[in-house]
Amino acid sequence: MSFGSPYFTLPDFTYHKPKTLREALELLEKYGDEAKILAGGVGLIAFMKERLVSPSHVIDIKGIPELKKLEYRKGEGLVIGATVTFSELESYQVIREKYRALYQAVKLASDSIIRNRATLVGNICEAIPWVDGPPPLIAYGAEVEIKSLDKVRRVPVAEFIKGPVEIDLEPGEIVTSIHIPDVPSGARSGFVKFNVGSEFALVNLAAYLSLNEEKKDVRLVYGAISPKPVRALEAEKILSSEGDMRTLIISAAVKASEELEVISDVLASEDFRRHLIKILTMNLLTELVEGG
Amino acid sequence: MEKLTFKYIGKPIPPYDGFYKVTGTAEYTFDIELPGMLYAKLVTSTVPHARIKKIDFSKALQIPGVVKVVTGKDFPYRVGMYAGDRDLLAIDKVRWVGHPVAAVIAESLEAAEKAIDLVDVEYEELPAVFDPLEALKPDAPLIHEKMEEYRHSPAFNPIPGTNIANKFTLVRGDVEKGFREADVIIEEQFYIPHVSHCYMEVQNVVAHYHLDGTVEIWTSWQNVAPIRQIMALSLGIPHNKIIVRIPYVGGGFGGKAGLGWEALVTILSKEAGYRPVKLVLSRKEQFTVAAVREGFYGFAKAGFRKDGKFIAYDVKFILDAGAYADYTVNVGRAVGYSADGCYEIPNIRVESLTVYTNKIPTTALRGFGYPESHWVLEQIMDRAAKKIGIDPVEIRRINLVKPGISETCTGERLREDAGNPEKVLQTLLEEIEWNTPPEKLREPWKIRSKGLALFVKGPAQPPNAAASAILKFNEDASVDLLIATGNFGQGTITALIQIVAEEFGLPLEKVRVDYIKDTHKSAYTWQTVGSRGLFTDGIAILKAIEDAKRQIFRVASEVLRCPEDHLELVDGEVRVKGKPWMKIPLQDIVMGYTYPNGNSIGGPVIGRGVFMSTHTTYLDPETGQGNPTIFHTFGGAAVEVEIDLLTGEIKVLKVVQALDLGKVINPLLVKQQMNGGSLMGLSIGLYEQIKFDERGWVVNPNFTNYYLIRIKDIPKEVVRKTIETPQSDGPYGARGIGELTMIGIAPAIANAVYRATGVKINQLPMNPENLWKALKEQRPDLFDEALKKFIESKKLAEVRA
Amino acid sequence: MVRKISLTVNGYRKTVEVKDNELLIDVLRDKLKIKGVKAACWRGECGLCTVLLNGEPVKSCLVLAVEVDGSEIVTVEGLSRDGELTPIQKAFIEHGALQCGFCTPAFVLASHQLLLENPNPTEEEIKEKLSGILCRCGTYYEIIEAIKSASKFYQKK
Amino acid sequence: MKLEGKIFLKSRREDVWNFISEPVKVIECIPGVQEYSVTEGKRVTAKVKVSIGFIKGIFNASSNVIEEDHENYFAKLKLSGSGAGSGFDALVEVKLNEVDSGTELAWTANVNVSGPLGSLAKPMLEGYVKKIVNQFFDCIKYKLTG
Repeated sequence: MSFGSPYFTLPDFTYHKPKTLREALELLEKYGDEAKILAGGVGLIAFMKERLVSPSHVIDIKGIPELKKLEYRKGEGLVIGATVTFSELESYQVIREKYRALYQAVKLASDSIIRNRATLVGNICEAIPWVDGPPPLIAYGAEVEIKSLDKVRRVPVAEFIKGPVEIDLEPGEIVTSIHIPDVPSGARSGFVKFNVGSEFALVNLAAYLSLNEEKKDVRLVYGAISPKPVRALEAEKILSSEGDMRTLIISAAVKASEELEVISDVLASEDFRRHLIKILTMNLLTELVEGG
Repeated sequence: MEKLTFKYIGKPIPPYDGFYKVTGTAEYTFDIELPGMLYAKLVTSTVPHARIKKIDFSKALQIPGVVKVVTGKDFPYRVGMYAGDRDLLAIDKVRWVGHPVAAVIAESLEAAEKAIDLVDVEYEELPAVFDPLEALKPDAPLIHEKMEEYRHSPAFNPIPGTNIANKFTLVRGDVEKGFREADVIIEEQFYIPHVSHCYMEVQNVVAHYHLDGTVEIWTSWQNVAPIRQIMALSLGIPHNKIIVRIPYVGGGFGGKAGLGWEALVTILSKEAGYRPVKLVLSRKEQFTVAAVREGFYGFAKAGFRKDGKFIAYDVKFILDAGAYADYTVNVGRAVGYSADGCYEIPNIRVESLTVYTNKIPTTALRGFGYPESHWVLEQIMDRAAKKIGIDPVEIRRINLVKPGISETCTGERLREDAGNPEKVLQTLLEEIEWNTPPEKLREPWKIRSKGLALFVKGPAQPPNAAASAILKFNEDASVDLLIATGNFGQGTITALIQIVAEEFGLPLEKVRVDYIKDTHKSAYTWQTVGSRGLFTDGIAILKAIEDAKRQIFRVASEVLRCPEDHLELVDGEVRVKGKPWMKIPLQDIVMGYTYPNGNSIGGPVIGRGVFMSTHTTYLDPETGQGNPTIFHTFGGAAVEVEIDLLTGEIKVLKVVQALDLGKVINPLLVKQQMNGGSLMGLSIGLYEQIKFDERGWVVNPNFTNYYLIRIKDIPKEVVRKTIETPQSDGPYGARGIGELTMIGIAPAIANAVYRATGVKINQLPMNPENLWKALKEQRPDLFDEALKKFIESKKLAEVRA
Repeated sequence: MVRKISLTVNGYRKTVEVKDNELLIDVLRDKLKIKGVKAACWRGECGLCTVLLNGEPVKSCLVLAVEVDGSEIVTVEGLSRDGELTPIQKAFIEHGALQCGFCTPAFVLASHQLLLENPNPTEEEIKEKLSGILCRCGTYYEIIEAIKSASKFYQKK
Repeated sequence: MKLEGKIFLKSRREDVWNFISEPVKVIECIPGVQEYSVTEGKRVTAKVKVSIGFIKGIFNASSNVIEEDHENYFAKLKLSGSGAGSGFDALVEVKLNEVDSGTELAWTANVNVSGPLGSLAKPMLEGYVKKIVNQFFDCIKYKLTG
């Protein structure tokens, strides 16, 4: 019994490097919850060092070609495979152009050396409340594709993340990719992160606005403020109502800062987070409106 | 020293060890492996205050590779530099979450790490106290029951039966009378949280206890001498049987002074059958097990006349020293006697209490109490100025000490050549363009402002802290300089090499200082701390040079048949002054001179020199009067900041520092110190804080949640100015610099915020949440106005409030 | 489980026996005795264990040794193999872009790689690429100066 | 975090008291307990497997009886332990009240969690602790009354 986790070494495990998805799934089937998936390793290895997880089997999926997929198809959207790194996303032109919120979140996540290894799928599978990957994905209405030996299913990212370190994934299953719907032309999105004096966000926010004549589609997703990223539905309603966007921003920002459940933790108090929600919402929406 | 032009002194010579560092060949303790070496790992307490009832390590011993498990019961030693309160492993009682209770020694790190999880410690919990103000109450749990048995240095005043590890008092003039005469009184409370040194190389030690009783130690530490001294006194090993070696060191910042884990690992080596043992702390252990900078409260009352004269200062400092206060008692003393900063205050009363709590132990950190005393004082100056209605610069001018005339609060008359604080202030004003109002921004919810702070610092050391140097010549007239000055990044050794090369007229490459400091091979120096290295060891070296020159000239005078005082050393040759054709190359003398017939005179030249402070004293225990320090370096910092009133974020755009260094031996090294100190000051000022939960656990023991300034966060501009008012007894007139560069940053930022907004931030760090809170409490109107401006400028008509 | 992996380290082919749970940093430092790779946090925050893995900077405390089987690794020791310091190493010395030196190998390596890819980086690009490495001594200004001054030598290449 | 609850047991108060005063019987009801030993003074040490989300760790836990007041059917226990880099402690009070046709067991627990678990998963810890406590008392109920 010792205070903290002063560990340099990892617990014992057996390393597997399957060459096909089927092989990986068979290993997962065989070892159940004794197995953990290794992609970038940034989360898993750090968790193992803290002894938060001590799997007996580690399955490295970097050798599986189909998980490297990074592809955009007009009308269908973007597919991001499980081993695609943040750095690869950063240099993918389509993301920079069409998926601004994701692009900005990717650029602001951790540091450039970590981004060379870290994967977006790993980022959402860790389900740590303060990270930057999930809010834009939820704002775009992205889904994860999950495979096991006998079935394939798709779950919206918003539901996939159930809470801190808790995701909708059964033993034997693996997240193979993220699917982001195509964004209509004229839609705008953006991401802000407030993390002065911290690597993690105190509050982060992804916003998506599609202002077609027939229907306003507005999504505001906040991270780091609660056990899992949340949408400010009431604030979205205000922004979707009749009238010039500019005149709605303040009341939406105020609403967002009031309607959500917000936690206090080591990074910030509840009060300060509510304040930041208001300011960041105001800033980001103004920027999006001005940018158009 | 009367030379006017120098070949090396004052030149930007790159660090002498740069080659080894850029190639990865510089060897740190971290890199050292000895044959047959074992690894140690600490089992640490999970409770803040408890009696140890039982330690069961039978299961740990079953892990293959585990050699031994050792507990504190077997080694009832108390060690320490000043308070002498520290145990090696917990004896009977644990005093904080993280207190080492046992050590596992194993053939591999992996085995040791597996084993520590299997050591079962049974505790009987005791009431714990985490706040020093609580710990001072009469019914507070007592953390050290047997304080009277600790062997403490005579400079300190512990109070057994309480949690007070040291009580420092200073009285000068009549403070009550001063307040009666004051027109303006400022009363404020200040706070600074615990911060960690965060040197990049974690504390680590290799020790080998040999069967013959000799101990060899390799350690990542600042100084060799105190390790040997403390170990000899506490463990009873003779001095000459302890060999302490320090190779390259990955940063110190005061956190590697005094004694570290060397005594413990030495004992582990003996227990493991006389095999070498290595202990490496993890970063988490650096935040929770090793010592950090203390938490600090300042309660200040200051009285000014309406003409701006500072006439009464009554201040109480309370230091949260944690479970062990060994080094912090001296910080408590330094914070006390530096309370007056660079001002003349006729009536002053200081009480500084170093108090035990059930938190992580504490120690020195760059600045040693001065950043704390100046955090209080320099903000008081601005508050008073505002209340009186004069400029912050004006109030400083009125009260600034005058070298040669003024006395400090310890009653020390400042020497005439102590420095030029007035010029420091003037330089700051010019560089920060004090009288030019800051730019108005296109984003009107953000404001810019300028602030400044002055400071002074001298080494906090015992009055008899000595230094020495040995110079020995090789056959080719190259020089080995044997000194113990620590080399953990400050660059001092490069400057010391410049001195030797300059004085002998040798190329720099001909002067070698071994990177390893060694109690056995290096000349003695007390410690490399408190910005003293260049001053004390520099003087010792100059004396050693004089000594060697005497020997050289004696021989040369015989050979050249010319009186010694007609000789000079130029470009590696001894020449007769005015007759440069009459000369002998140095290499013909340094091993003794041989005449053509074989007759020889002289012999190998070895120079020796010492530094001993002759005017420093202990301070009077009742009044704090005396001479505590060997020099005072004056300096100032000014900043321009941008404050976002909506988020509470402070961005520092420009930093100006001005220091009176007496003489700049190497401007490149000075630049490094000034840039580095500015960044460390910013990091501690804006971001850093060790946070504890209600059970005394550190909740942010990593660099994700304990944020250090990164390259992306640096201010756009840092301006460095040096002033050279030589101090006659310093090497070439130089004074120390290392810690100075951090002291003024935080108060200058706070003053800039206060100047523009009137918002007082009495607590560090000045992070967005703390500024937002202060703004909300003190100036809610400013926030409302900023929001209004935002809405206006973005044309966001408000629908609902 | 123990297995043999092959890798190229600083231009030399190596075969090492590693355990599945061994980290790249430990194999480099303890088995291959490449001590220029340092560490200060062991969890990906400080960046002192940065090495080039197939030409890309990664933090070797978060990489398993078995993962790099067949890969090419470069550490600071691999930079001056032709008997001369690289321009960036010279610039670090000349500009005093080092104090205690413990973070220096990582900064030198990452700066060198940055200049190879982008011989004329802006200050923003330098900060972006190096923000994952910590220096407590605060040599960031000098590091930026060193990179800018070495930049001309990389443009010629 | 403070938790409290009451359970109703269709057993005589004396029987309940005897049952819960027997550490071995109680321990086996702790969810995830893997091995345990009882030492003098009813001190119990146990290894407990804990999983919160995908965090899985073995906790070394111990419990000490601080107060045992048979006359008033009141007991106070201190539980503490650590694992997964984190620590917890809990002060648990149990009081047995006689009610119609059985016994009411009223308990309160003051639980603290420190370390990564405490900061990472605090928002969901409460739910988790509640779940464990409920499982624990369900088990006691089952063992006492079948």
